[in-house]
Amino acid sequence: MSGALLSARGLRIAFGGVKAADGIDLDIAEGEFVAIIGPNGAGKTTFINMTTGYLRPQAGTITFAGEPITGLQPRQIVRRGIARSFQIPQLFTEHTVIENVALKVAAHRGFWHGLRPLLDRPTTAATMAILDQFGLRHVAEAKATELNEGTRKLTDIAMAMALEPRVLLMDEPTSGVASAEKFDIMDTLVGALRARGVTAVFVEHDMEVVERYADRVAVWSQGKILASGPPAEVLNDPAVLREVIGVEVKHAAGGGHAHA
Amino acid sequence: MTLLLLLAVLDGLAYAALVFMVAVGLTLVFGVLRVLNVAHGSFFAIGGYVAATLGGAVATTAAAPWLALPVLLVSAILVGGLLGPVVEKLLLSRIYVKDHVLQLLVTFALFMILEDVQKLIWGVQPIFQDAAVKALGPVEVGDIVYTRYQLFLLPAVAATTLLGLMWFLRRTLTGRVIVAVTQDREAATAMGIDAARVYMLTFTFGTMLAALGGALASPTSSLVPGAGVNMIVLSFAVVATAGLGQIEGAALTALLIGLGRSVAVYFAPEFEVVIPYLIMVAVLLVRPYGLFGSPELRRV
Amino acid sequence: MRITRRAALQATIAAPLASPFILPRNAIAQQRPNELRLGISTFLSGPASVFGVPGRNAADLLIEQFNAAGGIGGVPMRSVVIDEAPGVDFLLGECRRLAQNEGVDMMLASISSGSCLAVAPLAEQLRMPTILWDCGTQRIFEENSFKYAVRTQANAVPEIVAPLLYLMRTRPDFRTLAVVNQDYAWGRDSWAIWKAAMDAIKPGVRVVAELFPRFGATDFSTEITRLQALRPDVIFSTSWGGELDTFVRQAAERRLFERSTFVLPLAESSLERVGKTLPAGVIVGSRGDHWFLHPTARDTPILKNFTEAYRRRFNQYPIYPTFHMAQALYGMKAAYEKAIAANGGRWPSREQVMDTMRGLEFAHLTGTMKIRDDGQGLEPMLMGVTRHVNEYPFPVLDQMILYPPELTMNPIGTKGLDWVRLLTPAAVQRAPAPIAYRA
Amino acid sequence: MGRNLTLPTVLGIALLFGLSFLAPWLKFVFTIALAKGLAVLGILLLLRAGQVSFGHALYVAVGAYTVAFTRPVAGDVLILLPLAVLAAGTVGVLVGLFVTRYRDIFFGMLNLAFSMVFYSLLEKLYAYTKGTDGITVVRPSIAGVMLERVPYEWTMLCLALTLAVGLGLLARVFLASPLGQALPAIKTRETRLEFAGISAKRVLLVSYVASAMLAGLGGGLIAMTTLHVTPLLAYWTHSGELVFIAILGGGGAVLGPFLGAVVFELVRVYAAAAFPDAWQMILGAVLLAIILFASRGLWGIYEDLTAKRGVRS
Repeated sequence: MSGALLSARGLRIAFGGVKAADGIDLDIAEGEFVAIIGPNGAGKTTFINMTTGYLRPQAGTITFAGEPITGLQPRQIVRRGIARSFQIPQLFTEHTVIENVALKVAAHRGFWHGLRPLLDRPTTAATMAILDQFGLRHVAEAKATELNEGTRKLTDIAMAMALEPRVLLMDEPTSGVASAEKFDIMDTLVGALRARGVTAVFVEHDMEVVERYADRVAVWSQGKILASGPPAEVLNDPAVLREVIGVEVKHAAGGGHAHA
Repeated sequence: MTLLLLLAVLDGLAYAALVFMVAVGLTLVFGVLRVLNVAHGSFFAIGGYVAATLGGAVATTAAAPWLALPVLLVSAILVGGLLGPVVEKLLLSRIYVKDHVLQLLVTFALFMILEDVQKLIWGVQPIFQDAAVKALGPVEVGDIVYTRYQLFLLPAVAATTLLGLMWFLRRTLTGRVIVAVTQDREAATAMGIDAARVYMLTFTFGTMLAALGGALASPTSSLVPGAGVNMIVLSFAVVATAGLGQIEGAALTALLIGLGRSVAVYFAPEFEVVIPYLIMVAVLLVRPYGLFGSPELRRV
Repeated sequence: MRITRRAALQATIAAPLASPFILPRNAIAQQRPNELRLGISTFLSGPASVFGVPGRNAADLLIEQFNAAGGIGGVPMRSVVIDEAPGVDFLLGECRRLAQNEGVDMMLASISSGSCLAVAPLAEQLRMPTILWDCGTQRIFEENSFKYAVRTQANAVPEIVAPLLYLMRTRPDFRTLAVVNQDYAWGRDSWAIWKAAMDAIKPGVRVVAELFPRFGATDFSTEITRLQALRPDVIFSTSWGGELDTFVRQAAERRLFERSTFVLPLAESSLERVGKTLPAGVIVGSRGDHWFLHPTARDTPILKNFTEAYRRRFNQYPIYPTFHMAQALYGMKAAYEKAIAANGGRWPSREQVMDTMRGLEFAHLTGTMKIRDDGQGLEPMLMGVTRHVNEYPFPVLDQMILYPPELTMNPIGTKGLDWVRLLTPAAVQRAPAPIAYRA
Repeated sequence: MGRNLTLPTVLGIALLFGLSFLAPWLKFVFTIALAKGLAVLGILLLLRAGQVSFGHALYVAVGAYTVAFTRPVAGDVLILLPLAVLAAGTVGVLVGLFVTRYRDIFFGMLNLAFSMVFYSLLEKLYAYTKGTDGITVVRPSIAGVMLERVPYEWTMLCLALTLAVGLGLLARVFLASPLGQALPAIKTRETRLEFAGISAKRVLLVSYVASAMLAGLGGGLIAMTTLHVTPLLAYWTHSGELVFIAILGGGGAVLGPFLGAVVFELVRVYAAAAFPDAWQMILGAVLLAIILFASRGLWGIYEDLTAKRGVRS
């Protein structure tokens, strides 16, 4: 617990008998890049949902920077510095890319101040800086519906970053992205995160990505953490291979939604 | 006092039966098509008008008075079978991809058009055809005269409809397909279900139910221009209170409204008009998605 | 000149749009106009079209007849009909259009009292001669005085006092009473008048139920159950249209008529529709001095011809709004003719016509009536009790009494609701003798 | 968004004035239309968030009856109008705190419920409201000046126009602000808004109260123009009419509601004049045609026309 920025203790949640979390303990240190892997339906996304306040754990606590955040509303948790991205990008489909990100920038800078336009000078400048970091400047004026999947993913993460979080939770940042693009996207992404010193947790199915970008891997299976350690070590553990990689070789598309 | 309450219950039941008949069709259509059909009230009125017209013809020619009863059902099937598919194909099928507001307004436009169509066909003079009530005759409860039609037939038809629908939706293949589409349209189409056909079937059936409601109401009340308007608002309240697409919820809500209304007439007549809305607000305060509703599946 | 297709198309679209913007006819023309334009507001949609359409039909028929006979002072009439159903904001816009754009010479305004209350002040400002042809509220001339508005029929006060006097005469011994009125202004107003008058003439009657079902209600079972349990001697209802029909049917099916005496002041308009479902012995009114079998006018050619023509064309017997429209048209014709004569044969100004209206006595389909100096019409009230006869498939009125306005209408300068409190049992005795139905 | 609305606005005002000069009765119709346009502008704010209120006639009626009730004590337009707005705003906060917790059909139906309860109250409280007969409003003074009918009508038209332009501009600024931009976000991804630290409920509540105040203002103007108010103002078909106008005009720009309202009133007048028995059918057919063939409304048609001609500024 000492020095951990984000830590979970004894998290439990079940959906109609399926235990998505069954006594999870997890500590994440400041600046760490942690990958969560595991079979579909293991409860990986549920962990993100609980940490960000979308779901309330049935038991256990989550602390962030030493303070308990269990049971807070998503918007309260966000203000403390935990942001997230989504497996299926959650963009505001009636807005352009720059507006999508600017809404988040405005939200972070204080939303309830007067009637100045959303894209006033300071907000635009801050937004463009983020778009630049994520290589999105060329699509700034494009509608969210006109983007390809990779760009949508990046926009989704850029939106989360606009909140200037200390911790970013990402749900499969490369799923649905053409495999030729995935390293480009991860390079851009990790570069941006490192530049800002953000701690990151990401759920991932692609072992190549995990191996290349994670500092640490936590293996999630049937609501428990099966193993945790550096990628080289964990990904060669036979028990992990049998439990996770064996299933994951096919790289199933669905990935499992949050919950039913 | 107990007697008064019993009487209130008897009156409430008959009214609840009518409300249920109209609201259940609306609920069904909304559950499957996700379109809140304002023209449902027009179908109710047209069902009533057709039943009264046919009933009049039968009453003057036929020898057996009981023939007035099947006429009600025949009218409903006629109205639903003719109007339902036409409206669904020509109007609704073009707007499923559009905004909910636009879908609602399409049916609002249809309602306005049908209002005048009714006027052109049946005129403005109240029309009344009570052969069906006369065929069944009165019955006495204690000292009070009731009609068999209201006391037995209406609740019986409503109960049959409720049970029949529950059986149909749970036990038959078509029913389960409809339920599947109600619960998750995308998943259902992904499974290869012909959603277009399901929509058409459901809408036609919903229209028949509305028309049957109107047909059943016609022997006890006059048909006047604007007869459908009140029914629309009332059944909207029922749908929201019940929870989206909830058949049992519609039944329970109709019962609450029916009983609430007649109890109000006895003890607080001033509140009679607002009873449905009070019930709705109260229910939604406690259960934000309606009596039997659950939150829509939200993907994160 | 070449007209492109596009220009032609534009012109076709623009023409109907442009026509109302033609400058209005000179409103104060004193020379004889080519035609006399009448604006008529009535219900063409919604539940009250039950009255509105027969009223409009009567206007169509009578205007044709008048025109065939040379119109008014040689000038033919033409009507522009507007629907008052959409509400006051729409109606007032339409009235302005008729006055300022269609060059209407006379407005025949409204069935709804709300409409009349809104139209009368506007008429005053527009200097638009207006006849209130059917609305019943007594408030109009009690709370305001209008130069440009008159009413060619009675109002709510006699329409309620007459049935009460009739009930007192036919069934003086009643002790309990229940009311079932529509829950809107007329239902409430008429009950207030009845209650005040009844407390004055026959104090001590117990009101066992005051029921005000929703306007537009279609189900009265609960009300009927209550009435059956309470067994009042008298059931009073000023409902009308589809609701009255429904109430009568549901009450008949459940034998409520066997237990109580019904007083239905507007039921004349429902007789043909409810037929013999309405039993004999029900007290029925017709909102005035008119019925197609009017006791004193039934054999006059003017009424017989009208009823015949009306039936042939609209396949129904005329009901009270038909006669109210006729009174408005006959009253207007009489006023114009009198004003023309007083003007030395020259066409009168609006003001002259309106001045002539005050104190005017005129004949209409079923009798004569007078317009008082405040603009209020003085009209007898026909009351009767239902009876089943073989000649008609619906009940007719028997034991008819024509209550003269002196007995039922408050004098100028008094408020109806205050005046009825001064009524005494003597009023019951002063009524003329009943006239029996003749086959 | 960046489209220049100056030219169409100026043209529109010129047209309204020109027609009112040629046909005096149109002053009244246009004033009513602009007043309804204000209410529809409020509807538009909610539509941006994907929410349809089937009960905004409630606020129109609250505004109108506020004017009717306070006219005997306070006789000036400059007092009556703010009071109407204030009353509608107050009711808007109370109702809004409840209804903004709900979405879609529940939002729509709860609004309907509140408006119908208010409608019933107006009918029931006969002693105070005169029921369906309604209340006659004596013509109020304007800034202390009692005007005759014709100048009064001109002044009301100008007032309505000024308010329409001013509040249209304000609405435009609002819609471009973060708060206004969050409205479509409620429609598309409400949860994401929550994950941005923004309370969707509060965003909606602000817009809801604003829309209630706009409708109250419209209602106040209507009462001072018709000079007679009836409970029918609160009836649900009138709420439907407001939504109808919103769709007819199109939600693309703040001019849409006013364009829609003026066209709606004119179509209704002409339909009723040409076919007194079937004007509803004509209105219905117009609505149907707009939705099926031009679902962005009249403003959308205008945009397409000008875009083709390349007048985009």
